Amino acid sequence: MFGSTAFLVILALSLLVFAVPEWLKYYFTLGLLVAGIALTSSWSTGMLTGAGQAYELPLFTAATGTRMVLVIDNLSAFFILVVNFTVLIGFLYARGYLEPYKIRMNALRFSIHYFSYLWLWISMLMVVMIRDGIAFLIVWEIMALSSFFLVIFDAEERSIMKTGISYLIQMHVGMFFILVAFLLVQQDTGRMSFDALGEYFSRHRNLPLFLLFFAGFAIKAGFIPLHTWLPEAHPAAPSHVSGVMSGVMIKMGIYGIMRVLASMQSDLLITGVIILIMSLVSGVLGVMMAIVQHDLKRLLAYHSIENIGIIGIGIGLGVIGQATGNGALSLLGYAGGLLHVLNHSLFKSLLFFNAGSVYHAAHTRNIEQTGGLMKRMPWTAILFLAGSLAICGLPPFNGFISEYLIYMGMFGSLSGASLYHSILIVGSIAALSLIGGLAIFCFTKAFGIVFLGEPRSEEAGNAREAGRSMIFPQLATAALILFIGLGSPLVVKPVFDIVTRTWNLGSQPLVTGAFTANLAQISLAGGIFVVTLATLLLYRRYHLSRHVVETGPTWGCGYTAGTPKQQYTATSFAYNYNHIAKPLLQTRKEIEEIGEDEIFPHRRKFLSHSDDLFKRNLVDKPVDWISGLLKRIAVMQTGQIRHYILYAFVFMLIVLLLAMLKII
Amino acid sequence: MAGFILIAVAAFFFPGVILRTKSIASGRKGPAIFQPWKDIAVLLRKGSVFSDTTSLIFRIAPSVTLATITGAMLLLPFAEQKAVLSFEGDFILFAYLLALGKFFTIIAALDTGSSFEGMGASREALFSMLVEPAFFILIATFAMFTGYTSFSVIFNHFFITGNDYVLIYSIIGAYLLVQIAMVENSRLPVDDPKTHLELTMIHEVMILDYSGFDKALIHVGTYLKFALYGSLIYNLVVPAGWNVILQTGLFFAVQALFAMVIGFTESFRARNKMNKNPKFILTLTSIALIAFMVILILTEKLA
Amino acid sequence: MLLLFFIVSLALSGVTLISGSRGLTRAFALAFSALLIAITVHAWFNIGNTELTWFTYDSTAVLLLSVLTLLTLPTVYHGFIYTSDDAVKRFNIYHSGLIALMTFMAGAYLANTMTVLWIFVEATTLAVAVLIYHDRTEVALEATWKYVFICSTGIALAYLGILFLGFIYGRGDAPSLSFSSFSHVISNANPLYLKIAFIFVLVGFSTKMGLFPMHTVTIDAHSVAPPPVSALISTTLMNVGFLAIYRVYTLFSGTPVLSFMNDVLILAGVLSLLIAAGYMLKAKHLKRMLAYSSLENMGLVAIALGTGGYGYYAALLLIVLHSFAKSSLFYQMGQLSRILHTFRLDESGRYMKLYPAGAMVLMTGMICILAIPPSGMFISELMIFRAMVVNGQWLVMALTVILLCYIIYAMSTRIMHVSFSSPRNESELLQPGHVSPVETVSQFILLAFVIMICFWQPPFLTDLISNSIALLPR
Amino acid sequence: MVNYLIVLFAVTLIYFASAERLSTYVRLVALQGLLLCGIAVFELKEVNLANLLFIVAETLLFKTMLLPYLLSRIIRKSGVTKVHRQAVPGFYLLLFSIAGLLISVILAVILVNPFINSIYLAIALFTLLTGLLLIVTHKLIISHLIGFLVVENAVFLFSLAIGNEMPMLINIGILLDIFVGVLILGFFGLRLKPHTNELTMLKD
Repeated sequence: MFGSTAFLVILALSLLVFAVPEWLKYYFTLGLLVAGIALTSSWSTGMLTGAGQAYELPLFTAATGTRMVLVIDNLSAFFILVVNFTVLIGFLYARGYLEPYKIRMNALRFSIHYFSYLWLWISMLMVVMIRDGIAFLIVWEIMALSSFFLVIFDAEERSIMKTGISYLIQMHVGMFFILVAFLLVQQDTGRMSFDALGEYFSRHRNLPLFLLFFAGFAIKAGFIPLHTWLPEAHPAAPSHVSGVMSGVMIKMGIYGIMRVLASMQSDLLITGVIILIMSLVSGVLGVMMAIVQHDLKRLLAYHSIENIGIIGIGIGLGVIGQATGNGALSLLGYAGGLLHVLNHSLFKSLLFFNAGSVYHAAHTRNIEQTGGLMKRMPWTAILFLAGSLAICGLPPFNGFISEYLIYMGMFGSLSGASLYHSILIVGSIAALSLIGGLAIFCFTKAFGIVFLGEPRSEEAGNAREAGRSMIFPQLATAALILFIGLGSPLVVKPVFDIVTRTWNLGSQPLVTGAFTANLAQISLAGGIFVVTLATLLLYRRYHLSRHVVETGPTWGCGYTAGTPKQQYTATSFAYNYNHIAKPLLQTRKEIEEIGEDEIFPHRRKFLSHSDDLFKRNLVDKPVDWISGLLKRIAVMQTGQIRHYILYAFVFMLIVLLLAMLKII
Repeated sequence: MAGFILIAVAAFFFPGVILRTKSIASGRKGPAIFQPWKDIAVLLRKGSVFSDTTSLIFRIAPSVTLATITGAMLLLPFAEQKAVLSFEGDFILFAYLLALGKFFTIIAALDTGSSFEGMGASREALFSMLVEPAFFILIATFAMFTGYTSFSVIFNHFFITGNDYVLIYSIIGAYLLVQIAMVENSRLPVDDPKTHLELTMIHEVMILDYSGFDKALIHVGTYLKFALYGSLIYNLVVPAGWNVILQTGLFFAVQALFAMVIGFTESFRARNKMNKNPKFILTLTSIALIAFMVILILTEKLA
Repeated sequence: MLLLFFIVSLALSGVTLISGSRGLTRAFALAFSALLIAITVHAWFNIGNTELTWFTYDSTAVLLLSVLTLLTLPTVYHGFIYTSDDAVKRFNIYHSGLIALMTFMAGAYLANTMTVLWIFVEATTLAVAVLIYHDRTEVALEATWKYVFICSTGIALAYLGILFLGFIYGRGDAPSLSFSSFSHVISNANPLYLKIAFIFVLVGFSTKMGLFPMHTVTIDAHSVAPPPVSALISTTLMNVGFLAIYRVYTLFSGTPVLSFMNDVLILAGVLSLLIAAGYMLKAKHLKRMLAYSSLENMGLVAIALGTGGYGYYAALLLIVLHSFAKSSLFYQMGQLSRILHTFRLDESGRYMKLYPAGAMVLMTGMICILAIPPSGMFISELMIFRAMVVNGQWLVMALTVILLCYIIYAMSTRIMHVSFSSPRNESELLQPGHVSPVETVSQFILLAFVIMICFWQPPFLTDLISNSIALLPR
Repeated sequence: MVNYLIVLFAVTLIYFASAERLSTYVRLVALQGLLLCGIAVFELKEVNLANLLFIVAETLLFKTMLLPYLLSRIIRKSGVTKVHRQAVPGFYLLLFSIAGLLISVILAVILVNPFINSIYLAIALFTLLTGLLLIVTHKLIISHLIGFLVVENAVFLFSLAIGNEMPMLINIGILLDIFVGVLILGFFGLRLKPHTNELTMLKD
């Protein structure tokens, strides 16, 4: 069949990246990318418009009992499109972003980078298309591995290398959970595939297996408390990579969860509640931790956790809806979650690309060192603003649409709900609104401190606007964001279809119809808002043109020698908040007190940073403990022959003894 | 449409009434009702001064805020009259539009690069963030109680449920709305617009650098916002379906009452200590939870 | 044919010793590899036949023999490079030792009798001792001494184990019976004998296989032997040890002691993993770290054998793939030492800048050896876990997973730092040497094979493995 | 007759445990070779002549003459006369070897089997244990070598214990084993510094 052969050819050609001459590498990779995107997108659009296809690749002999078949159903089609768009934009952006590294690094480094990028993309596509267990695990790991190589692009930095490796390990651990889950399925059904899940679920309790899968996928997706790799890896990676990782790669975890849920049959209520509560925690804590970050990309990373939480809330509601037989709730929940996957992939990648441009311009990711970039790099600033508004879920941008759907699922299910249900729902409503508020707090801070006011450092002072090749891709993303925000009905309709087909909820013309109508109204409101704003601005311009306009210094309350140092910093902006959130965040300050005898206090520096409680207590401590143990065990290589013989001697005696005592 | 116009009209009297109340309470005669609007006219006649630190954001922010408020006004019904835009979940749009306006006010304040305004911005952001849940829980209780998710329908069915205890609930709701309005418009006890020390301001300090047209827009926005909340309160306490004249009368009565309440609070109450404010705002959330309990009882889920 | 092979190759090894010129020696070595290839092809064509009464071309033997043959040419090639600037005498000694070693290993693979197998194993010890001592340094001497001493002691123990088989049968020549004729005798034997015999054999040959109780000296041998030799020690020579244990295991697998053997194997395997993890976390010497990684892999093989079921297949696959991946890594070590002039981790770094091709080999090999997909070893690891799930050995599984994660951490940290970061302390500023990237070709080919296994397993391989585990209980 | 020899053999083993001087060790090794020769000759009745010669050769020639000679050379070269034990004092070592004897006897009883002469088995096991003990408890390389030789004697006894004839293959095996022993002594014993234990450069 043409499709599969073409795909295989692309896989094979990807190896040539190492061969082609240096100047050609980028374009060669781009060519492959575009070709593959055209191919797979055509598959998925074909799926969404018509019937599903399956493409068999002649990989995996029967020895492992697996056949590598690319199956495309609604869910995979959706994810394919999401992946393709972000990956393409990311790579276009990368051209400008990687320019400065060309002097430092030899061609091989770039080949590895492009190759890994290609394979990250390919493996993500395969992840969403493959049903067979072993094949899935392999591509799942390839995804982790390629992203690992992408993260450590700047590998001379020991810290980056450390981060990358811990990322790799955590991905590996997650893989083992999925592996065990699959093996259980195989032992029961004889098949190791997503298709066999239904059979398993029909015979056994669903919760335990689901929890295994969930643990594995949640590590990838970054649900708290399994998120610990995320805020480390994203800042370490180059920005186009972090954009792709945060935009689409962590969504693969979501995909897996959805895939498993699609074939679950019992235990739905408890499952839904678990997902919902974990997501609420992730959402709230994620954004709470985001606020106190000074590293721009780290802040964005924590926001990915928050958004994963929002997606999770949607999914959880969907499951609860299925459990309580509330079709509308599950439809809205799943649809909201799915749409938020798309939205988040857009605005988060946009924000990360922006952060990259800022990093290149100001040579720092610490927002305390930036400021006043609005005047120096206006395009980036505007795009960042668009992204922030979208991520805060403010109309008329796309974030609002998905959050609206989720909200409506909750509000709609309130009337006539049972006591516990309504308590749960009202709780989540409050939490979601709190998330929204906190997000606004965080992004007013981020945008305000980074782009507004006066520059706080030399580099920020003479920052230059990013090149065209970095701006245009972002413009495309921003345009899509605005389009989804204003033309939501066009987008939500297919999403509804996907959801109804995937979880076969049965078509619900009432709900879908009603909501397309509502969304039309929202678009109308957005339109009115935009028009009003435009007229206001026009009139304002007219008015100002007829009145005298002058500029002067910012009013300093009578103090005239103001310096940029006096501006409000990110720390001081979050000061009040810190007071409230202290118990949860454990922000630590480092300052040296002024001594009694110090008449003329010398220079001091004030340092405040908050590290991740979960990382410290759930990952670092146990890991260090075990490794200490292992190191203490490893004392046998004494270099003394008699010891070496002794080990054998003792081992034999012990085993003999055990054998005598019939223990083994 | 009626709702929209009435709110606009009410906005004309609202600030004046507040001023009058305060001056009478402090034993002065006080300015004319329309004095605030005269000030705005003055502002419109003046030119403007912009800080050379500021950028585009600072210039467009007031217009955006005003636009969001007008957008929000379109979502509010009056009596049986549906709002201009009425659909399921319009209150979500309502809240988020106002949030959008707030967003721009805050970043505009940060745009000036002045430490005062940054301080104000941080406080504003924090408080408005804390007040969000209260509002949403309140709305949630509406939805639970009536089973509808649109302002117009909710308020139409509010008193039709035939449940006599509704009154208790609507009083709590009204109280909550008043407090939320106070916070959102940064009046006492959270913030005192008449204070003279920048360090103790919230909203006023954020607009220190505005002048002329933009400042006028900001003031207009504030007044409209008051009326906005006023009409929400009105819809909550007055049953729909009486005749229109009476309704209109009651509408203005409620608005006036609301204004006077604000006036009296401001004349007889001192502003909170700044770091007491979060606690105060969180109490609103807990009160909202009480309202939720009440609804649980009213809908016989908790019995 | 076989007789011819033995005679000719031993003759070759002899004449190499006295050959006058490097070129001649090279010619001999190449001739020998041709001979080895020939015998392998011959073996392929009559699988199952017996020659000289003591040698049989059974599937397992052919499998391991082919592995040896595939590794011959690269080993000889890298050997040429490594010894190129030695005196002719040492050059000759090296190659004659190499030829002898390979001959003995081939013999050990093909032996169908415990005693013959044992004799050849003993012979390999002597042959490899020469190679380990090649550098003539104090350390080399110590390593050789330890290796020979411990190996011979261990092998003496193994011999006791073999003699125990005699007790079962009651006839002195029992150990000299071929496995096939042995199997029916075993079935009604006193389990205690079998157990003791197995323990002796396991512990004894663990010196060769590099498994837990007597792994210690192989580690030392790795770290001082010339890289191509280390490649052989940690792959084909370990396979010899594995084969000996595997033969006995197969022999006893029909009897009630099966579960006992499984438990012992798993115990040894887990302990090996434990020690390997601990030492890799402390490793300061690149080659030693690789040696410990061999220990880890052998531990996995033991566990696989112990879990049974799919584990058998996994064990053999693992043995094969490990041979390829690890040998290519050790060949790379040869080039690394010529570029960085050291194996100490704290003095090596920036390999990616100095020798990109080599760094690629390091990283690819690392991925392969750590069984991270797309490494074929992942397949066998997966099968091991599958077997564990079937048996419900959750504790073993958890231990294995945790230890594997630590091993991945330790190894990747070190290799990546060598490839990218700058050395922690550049003690002596030696001029980095120059090596042509062409030398890595053979390594890439081997690794490519390992990766290919992950996606496509050639039927002849799968058939061979399934045939060789046919005797084992399903 | 044979049994006396065997008992004597056991006694030499115990003597090993208590001996203090290396020269004693050497003598003991030689004595053991002699004893083994005697045992073999008495035991293997219906074995063919060639084979018998073979055995006699390897016992008398190697075990009784060559090895002790090499050992004494090494000792003279290194000039150490006394066995330096490590932490384990001789007294305990004696206890250990007694325990070893008990264990091996018990094992032999457990393993009793119509085909095996369990006295041989017991002594063989005891020899093995003693050899290992020598290696494990001693510091000096030379004592390690001696321990290794003792282990080889254990192998020899085992092969005798199996039955009253000695197949060719096993012979070859044993011969190889002895050959290795000789080689180790000849090569390393003279190259290394056997009176020290400084060979601990290779360790982690």
